[in-house]
Amino acid sequence: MTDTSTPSPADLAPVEVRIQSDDFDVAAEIEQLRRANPNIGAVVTFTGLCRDEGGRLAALELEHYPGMAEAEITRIARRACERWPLDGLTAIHRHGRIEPGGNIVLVVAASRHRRAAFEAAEFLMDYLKTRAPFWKKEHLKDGTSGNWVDARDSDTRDADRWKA
Amino acid sequence: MTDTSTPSPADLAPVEVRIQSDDFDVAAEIEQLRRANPNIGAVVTFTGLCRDEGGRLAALELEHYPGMAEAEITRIARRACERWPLDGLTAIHRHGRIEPGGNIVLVVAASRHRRAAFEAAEFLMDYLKTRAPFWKKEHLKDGTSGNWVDARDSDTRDADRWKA
Amino acid sequence: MQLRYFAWVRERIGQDSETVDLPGSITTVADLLDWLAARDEGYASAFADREIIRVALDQEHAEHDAPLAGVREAAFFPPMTGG
Amino acid sequence: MQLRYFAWVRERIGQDSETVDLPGSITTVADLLDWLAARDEGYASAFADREIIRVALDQEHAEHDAPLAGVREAAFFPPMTGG
Repeated sequence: MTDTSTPSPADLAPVEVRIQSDDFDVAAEIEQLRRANPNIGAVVTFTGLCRDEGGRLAALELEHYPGMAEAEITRIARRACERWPLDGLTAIHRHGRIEPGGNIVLVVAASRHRRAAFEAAEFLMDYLKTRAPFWKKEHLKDGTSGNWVDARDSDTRDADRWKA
Repeated sequence: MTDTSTPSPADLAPVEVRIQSDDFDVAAEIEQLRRANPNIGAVVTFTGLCRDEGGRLAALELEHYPGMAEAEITRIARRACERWPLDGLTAIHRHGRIEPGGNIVLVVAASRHRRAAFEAAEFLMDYLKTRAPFWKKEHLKDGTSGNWVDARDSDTRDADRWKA
Repeated sequence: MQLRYFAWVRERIGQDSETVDLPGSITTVADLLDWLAARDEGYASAFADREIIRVALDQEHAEHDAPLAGVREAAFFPPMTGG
Repeated sequence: MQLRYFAWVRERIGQDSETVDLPGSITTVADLLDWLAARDEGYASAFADREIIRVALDQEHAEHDAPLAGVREAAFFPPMTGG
């Protein structure tokens, strides 16, 4: 985006951030953004799921830093709203035990324009991966409590793409 | 993507393309891709909606070229599957009369990796915009049958980004 | 050959399809457009801005210099605005 | 100052939080890490690879050279793996 004007806070899209152990409902979250604004032309969602890792994995355990997790994702989401012309931005991150196929994270970005919705959703996910205080531990089907998942360099590179 | 290997057709993700006047259900389409593969880590959806154009618009009428619409979107979707490591790719485009707030188009891309899912969904939308044989006519609230919507140069530029 | 028209091309011509027997001199899409545009005011108006007209031959996008040999269905329409 | 530990930092130290009175000589995050690592084997092991340790001061990311003046809560953890 080459938008040089900085929107005033009142113009910024509403940001909704939730950290919860409960599952979320993608359709309900999309619906909430749509209802709020009849001029939305594009809605992009990202859902991050727990993979079964070739059948090895029994569950992931997601630890988080209460308070900071919500604050940090809100900071990232607000930055996205300053950078793209959005009509709404929602981020939900689960914690606790999540089994293969289960939902981990949801981002919903709504905008008049599809490029803005795509870019904002991808930006939010990239930064969330490297800055939101969550950690994943693997529990394996053979009964062993596996390792803490290692951070990936590719995630850091993905986030670095957005530095102007 | 810098993947130089060309996957054999049998390895390619299942592609589902539907052209219909009926509405679609985002959650049901996501669910169908998830059920088919327990190793999906990322699902990206794009929903294109009919905007109200500041309250002027009564409805859009979407004309399409039956047969070619399905064939062309399938060609674009197959190209996306050759270019990114996807686990499933769904595209649904509606035709007929669609009122403000209504769904027009849905793309769902599933992959092990979030970058692949984001890029494939955006690629499919960009090409669909400039190559799928659909045309929009505006019906205005003041009773006039408005103009055929003009193609936008920015859409052509968006599609050109993907030329390697 | 089966011809099909969409959106404002269809409206200006006044029909959505027709079957034509092409003279042997018509070998490319551009020839066909010239031939159609000479028919009457509706066709002339539909194809006035030749540059902008998109073409599909047997339901695949084609350029104006594409040959018509073996083609069963040709379609003419404005730039697409789906999605 | 309230200290909080997460993931394998928490496991190696054996507790998720504690309150400490810092000597006046401890003015930066790096000072605090040195001071903690000298406590016992658990802390030493948690902070052995100092480079990799991430820090938050009052719930905002901070660098190892950040000053501790006025800070109420410091947290130490491995690189994040959410999303």
